[in-house]
Amino acid sequence: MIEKSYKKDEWQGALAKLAKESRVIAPVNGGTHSVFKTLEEGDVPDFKSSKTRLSPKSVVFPQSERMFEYSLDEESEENGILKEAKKDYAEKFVAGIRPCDARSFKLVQVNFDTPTYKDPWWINNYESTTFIGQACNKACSTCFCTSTGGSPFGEEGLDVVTVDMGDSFLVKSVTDKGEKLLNTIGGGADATDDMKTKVAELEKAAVASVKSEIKTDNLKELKETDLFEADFWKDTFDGCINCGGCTFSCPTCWCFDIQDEVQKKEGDRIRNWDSCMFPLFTKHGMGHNPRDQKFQRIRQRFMHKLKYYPDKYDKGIMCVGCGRCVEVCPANIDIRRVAELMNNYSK
Amino acid sequence: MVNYTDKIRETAKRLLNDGTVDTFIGYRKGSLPFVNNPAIIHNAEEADELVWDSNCALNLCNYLTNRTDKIGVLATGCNSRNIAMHLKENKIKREQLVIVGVPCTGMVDHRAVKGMVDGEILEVTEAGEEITVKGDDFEKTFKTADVLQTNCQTCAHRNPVIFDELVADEVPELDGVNQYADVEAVEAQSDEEKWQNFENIFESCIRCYACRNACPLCYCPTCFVDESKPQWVGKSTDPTDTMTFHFLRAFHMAGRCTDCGACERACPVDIPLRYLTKKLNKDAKDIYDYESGTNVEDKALLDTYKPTDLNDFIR
Amino acid sequence: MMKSTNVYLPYPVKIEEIIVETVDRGLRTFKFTFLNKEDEEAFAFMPGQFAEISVPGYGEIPIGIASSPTEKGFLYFTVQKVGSVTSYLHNMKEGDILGLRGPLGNYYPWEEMKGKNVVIIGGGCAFSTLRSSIVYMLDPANRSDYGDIDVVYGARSMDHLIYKDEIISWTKRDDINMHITVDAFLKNDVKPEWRCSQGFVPSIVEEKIKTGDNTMAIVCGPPVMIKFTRPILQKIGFTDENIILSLENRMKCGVGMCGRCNCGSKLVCHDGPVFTLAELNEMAADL
Amino acid sequence: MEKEMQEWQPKIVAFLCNWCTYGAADLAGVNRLQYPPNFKVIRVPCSGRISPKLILAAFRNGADGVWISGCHPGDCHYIEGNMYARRRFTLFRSLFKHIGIDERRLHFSWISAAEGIKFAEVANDIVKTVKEVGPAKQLIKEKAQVA
Repeated sequence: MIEKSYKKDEWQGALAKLAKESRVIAPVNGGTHSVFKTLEEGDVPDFKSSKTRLSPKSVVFPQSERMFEYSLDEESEENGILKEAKKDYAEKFVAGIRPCDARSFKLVQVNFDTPTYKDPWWINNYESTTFIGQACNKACSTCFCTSTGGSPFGEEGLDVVTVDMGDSFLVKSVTDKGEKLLNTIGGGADATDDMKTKVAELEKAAVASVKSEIKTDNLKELKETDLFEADFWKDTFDGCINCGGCTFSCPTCWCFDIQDEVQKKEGDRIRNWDSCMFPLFTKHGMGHNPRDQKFQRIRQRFMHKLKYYPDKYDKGIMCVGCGRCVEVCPANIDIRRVAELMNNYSK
Repeated sequence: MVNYTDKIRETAKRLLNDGTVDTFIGYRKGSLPFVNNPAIIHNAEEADELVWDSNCALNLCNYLTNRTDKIGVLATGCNSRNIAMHLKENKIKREQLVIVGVPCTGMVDHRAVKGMVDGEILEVTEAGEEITVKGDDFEKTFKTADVLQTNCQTCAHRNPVIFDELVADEVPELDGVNQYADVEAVEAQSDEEKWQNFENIFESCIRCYACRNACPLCYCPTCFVDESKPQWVGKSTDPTDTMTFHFLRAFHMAGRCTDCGACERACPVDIPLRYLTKKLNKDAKDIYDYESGTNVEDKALLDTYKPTDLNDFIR
Repeated sequence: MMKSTNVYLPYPVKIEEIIVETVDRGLRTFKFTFLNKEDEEAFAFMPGQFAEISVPGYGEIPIGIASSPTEKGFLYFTVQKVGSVTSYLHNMKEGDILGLRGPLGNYYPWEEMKGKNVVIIGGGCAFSTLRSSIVYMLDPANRSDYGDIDVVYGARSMDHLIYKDEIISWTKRDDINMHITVDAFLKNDVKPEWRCSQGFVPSIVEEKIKTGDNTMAIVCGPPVMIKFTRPILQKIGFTDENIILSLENRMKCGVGMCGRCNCGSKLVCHDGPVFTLAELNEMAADL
Repeated sequence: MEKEMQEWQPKIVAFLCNWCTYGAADLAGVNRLQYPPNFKVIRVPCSGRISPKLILAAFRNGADGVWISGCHPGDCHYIEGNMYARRRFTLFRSLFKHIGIDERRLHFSWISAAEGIKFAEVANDIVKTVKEVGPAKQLIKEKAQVA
């Protein structure tokens, strides 16, 4: 493990240098929010604002991703034969990712990297990415990572973690991948014991700054079918307008759709993010839709996150407590409130 | 407008208690500053949860489409125009509705306010014509009129156009504002500039369809983006597909959009969606002297014609 | 299990033959052969599984495999013309190339059924995986593993019965009891020389199936048929563990990743499509 | 370059009403009137049938211009289809302009089945105009720009 201290300028400079050679994705100020983007000449990463508008899940799982290409030219020998689209899996770096977002990849991994089936694109993308995390010194009012199993200083899913110490960053490697990166970057000064003590203090303060929580302690005991049939689903969530804002901004929502597109004689098979909020998500070809009603779709989203996922994988809830869905929702459907209703439910 | 709250609760209670309505639709305090939670309540006890302030921007007309019960609904100027459009388009019957009119002085643009302070806003309080925002280490007061949503700044119908009762006296309509100054500015631009605007504006779209779903008039059972035979628009984030979606969505609003701003408010990536619909509104006004939803009797703009309609662009 | 390196990459297959099953031409059975011999070996399946038929330019559809693993060298899929993919598929010609991805999902519990009687109950076009099962059990190598086989199969009319020739040949065998029924005989239907009753599937089940002892029932058909057959099977004496159902839901990936086909915490494509009624009772299912 | 432009022929999708302009096109043919072959004609039952989706679909698939032609006001086979269409086209054209696409790519006309000469004239003029504007570059759906 390497633990070093970098002056802020030095660290930014090191990242800028890294960005010249490889793809570095970091939050950049984009007006009202900062957004993750690939650093280009002149971009200055914004390590101050705590939450980007959208999570960086698209780095590993792009919103639209070409899977296969094919020709529909009847003259051609290759007519109708699918070929894998060419991909660039060169090493890339995500800097300034918050512990909650980094942890989300670990929660999503169990879906794409299973004992029976492997999703090649997700896995290749994930494995070629090095995550340089930025610990949160202070939580936002909508953050509740500590009650989902994470922490503002959490290291799960990170290769390197950095802590803002005022005028410098304390940089620590978590994995071998991270150690390799820090060796390449070089520079910095060895971390002193004073610094380590200060980090511990900062961590304590950061954890204490998380004021909000999600209550899910009872959910394990409750029966899936009982919760499913609970009466609050129908009554409480009339306000939802079924936009996909929550699912698209959520770092742990992974559902996708597969679409074929043809331009002239060239075809593409593309996968796109999909959302359980859309009626089309489950509509059968025959016209029947098992989740025809708004409340059924809401129920699916929250049951999946808070009940099905924890029961199936035993990794806790499928939520890292970033609070983005709470902020984005135009109708103020708040996952903390939904969890409370579910948690307090008794038959 | 905060002083409407008591009257609204009282009205809701009365209507629910005497059985005039089965359901009352209003707002309840949200869990975050600047957001209220639409409340669809069925009994008088819940009426005490209802509130009114300058954050009631999600259009309640969304919840009326195809309902069959008797409903009391709060309606500001733009909301009432949406109700009028619903009545015109037979999405609900007039006798089902008790429209409780709310004279409105505009809704606060939370993005603008957030941009004016340094730090996270934890609390918003409203008193009289002012709002005060508080964070960990700051407190700032704004005149509500200075931080209104852009559509509210130039609103032409602040008072409900149809209602059964009002919760307060009508407010004065805005005087001497040019509703379409921004559209005029764009009209003066070259084609290249216009195209550039169009590309830039919709570049960040994530195709979550929040704009469509937040719009009270987007109620088609199957939206054209979801149609598969034929498939009009691709579903990826390809820029051409995104632009096609927004162009067609806007066009479906022609002669219907009431400029309520629900689409912009709902957009998670701050796209100024009214860029297109406002142009259509302006054309409707300029060419046909038509404003959507200002009354129930008129037919919708594209549902009628005059033999003398503009013809000079047709050979 | 799929052996291909990329789980989304279909094997290329050729349409060898197209059989029009019904008079309204809404149902066709496609006979596919693999272009590459090694793909065929990789595609080892059991009756009850499905595959994604991949039509380039249109998309993929999950369809139950209608042929049996005992039939070598080809695969059958019976497809109803419904949406854009199936409509295009119905317009394809013999010799056309498309893709096939699978086998996917689980299958009927063949091990558990060994030594037991089997009742197969099917309705309409959902008979495909049941055909696969019957052919599998009737194979001389497997027949002795199972006790009495009863088949109750119903369709709207004579015209809507699929695999008619095969069904007729089975009615003549003595190692399987066929109970074919149609909802109604139409005016110009010629009454077949083989026995075909008139009535809905549940009532035929009640009439023909005598006991649920040491018997497992495989039920596959439209929801309404399942709904009314269920209580009858329970009345006859089938336990929920012995009633086997095959579910269907909208699917995209077929390998448990795209997230839409779940019933509670179970994914129909990956943990299913075959569930016992006992399992289904414990699932939070939007159906 | 100049020469290339001279040789470039625009692709124009023409939605022609079955009851009038389509007949006019026939008549122009029968009368051996000269008009350019740049049109892909799609016969529609009425100009009122034209949805903005169809116009955009033409542009998305690479049309350089779109021409919609129906019956003169008052002559609609369905009494008033073209009157509704007229309002729709007015607004469509305006919004089209607003996003920065040259309005000279969009053409509308009323041509009755007897007006073979007008058909040929308008057709010639449309090709000339669209040629002036040049090949379309906007809103064309090409291979998806995705990851």
